[in-house]
Amino acid sequence: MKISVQTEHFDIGAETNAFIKLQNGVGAVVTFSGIVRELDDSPMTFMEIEHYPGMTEKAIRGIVNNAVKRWSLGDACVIHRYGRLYVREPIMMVATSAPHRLDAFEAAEFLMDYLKSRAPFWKKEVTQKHASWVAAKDRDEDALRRW
Amino acid sequence: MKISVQTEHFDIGAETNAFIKLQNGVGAVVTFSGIVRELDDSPMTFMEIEHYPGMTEKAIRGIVNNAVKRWSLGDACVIHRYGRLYVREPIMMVATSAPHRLDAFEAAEFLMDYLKSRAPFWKKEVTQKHASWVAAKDRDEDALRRW
Amino acid sequence: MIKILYFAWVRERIGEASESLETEAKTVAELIAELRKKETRYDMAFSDLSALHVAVDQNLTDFDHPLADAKEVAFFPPMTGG
Amino acid sequence: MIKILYFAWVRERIGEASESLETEAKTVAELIAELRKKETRYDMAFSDLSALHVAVDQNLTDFDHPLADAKEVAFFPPMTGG
Repeated sequence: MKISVQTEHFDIGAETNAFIKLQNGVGAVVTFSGIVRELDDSPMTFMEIEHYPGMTEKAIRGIVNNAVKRWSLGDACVIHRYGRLYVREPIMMVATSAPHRLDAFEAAEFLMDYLKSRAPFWKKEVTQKHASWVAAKDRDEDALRRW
Repeated sequence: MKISVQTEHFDIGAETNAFIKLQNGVGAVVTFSGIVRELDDSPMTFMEIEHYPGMTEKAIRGIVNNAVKRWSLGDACVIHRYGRLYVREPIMMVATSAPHRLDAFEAAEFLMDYLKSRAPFWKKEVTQKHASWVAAKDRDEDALRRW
Repeated sequence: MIKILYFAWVRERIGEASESLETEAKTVAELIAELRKKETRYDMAFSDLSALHVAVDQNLTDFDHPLADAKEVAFFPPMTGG
Repeated sequence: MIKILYFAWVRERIGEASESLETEAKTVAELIAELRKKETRYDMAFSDLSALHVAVDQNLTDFDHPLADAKEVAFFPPMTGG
């Protein structure tokens, strides 16, 4: 169960392969990757992600433990970066493995929904003109209700 | 929109990275990988996958087109092998990209549900003692109803 | 002349992957009835239609599908891809 | 002595990331009332509690949470990870 909160860039494909290599007896692997995307209106200079050292890993571990309790999983992995990130760089990824695909899919969605709204990360988008904190979306809070 | 039906082994991580590299303006990438797993009862010698050349790519293309119509996707990719596969080898993968995670997740699940029951592939598990065709599961047919 | 394809255990029970047939059958169901009369191996392969799928010209369809202009008919068990 | 942490725009409005405070506050709400009296920047940062979350000793909780034995209280906007 790898959990990493880091500033360093990571290679999504390499992490996916490393995760799969550890698995045994699972038929299904799901990954989700979040990537810094261009803003709709003005070019983004960079994204700054702040987090709460100490609480962050604890919160993620709690979320992963809940997923493991609820679904029949082989393993789960969460990598989340903080600091300064540029367009097209990976922000974070989750990976889940399970004997059956529905468990792997649902657990990955659950992890994402909770990481989004319950792990202490805050994103700021910095353009040449503005710097603004990303607002939490109602639909992200709503997404938690399905679990 | 990459669709590949092939006998050759493929590298899940490398395909994931190649897929992501093609994307622009998407924040969310979901992958699903199916891997040959050990049988519960007796050691599997290999899995043999048969398909319907000609129809297979056409069927997959139809499924992917339906996903693209229904969700707001950046791109989608399907790789599916046939022939003789050994334990821990990748059988297939799908990848989806989208501006928002829910689209990427739902489209990937939709692709999997349809590939499972509507693309002309048949799996046979060969052990030292037996060779048996994998039976379709009711729950796989049921899974189509949610879409 | 119509081409008939068999896959997975249907292919194994019938003992061949494909054959070409001159037929007057107007629907898939009529074609199946014709095949079942040919030989026991066909009769057995088609004994439980609920376990079979059919594609006409590479499109999944059902057993009452007409065969007018059809070039290729395929029979196979439920698919197990993914 | 309690350690208070601020994140994201709460940190920016208050102008510091953390501070230590001697307080008699029995709940998070009482602590907020005390802070708001200190200076305008606090008063403004805490003006809309519906836009804020609180963690006591690194666990998310609500504003009526007691502070007995609490070592660390953190205030921040809704999280936007993932």
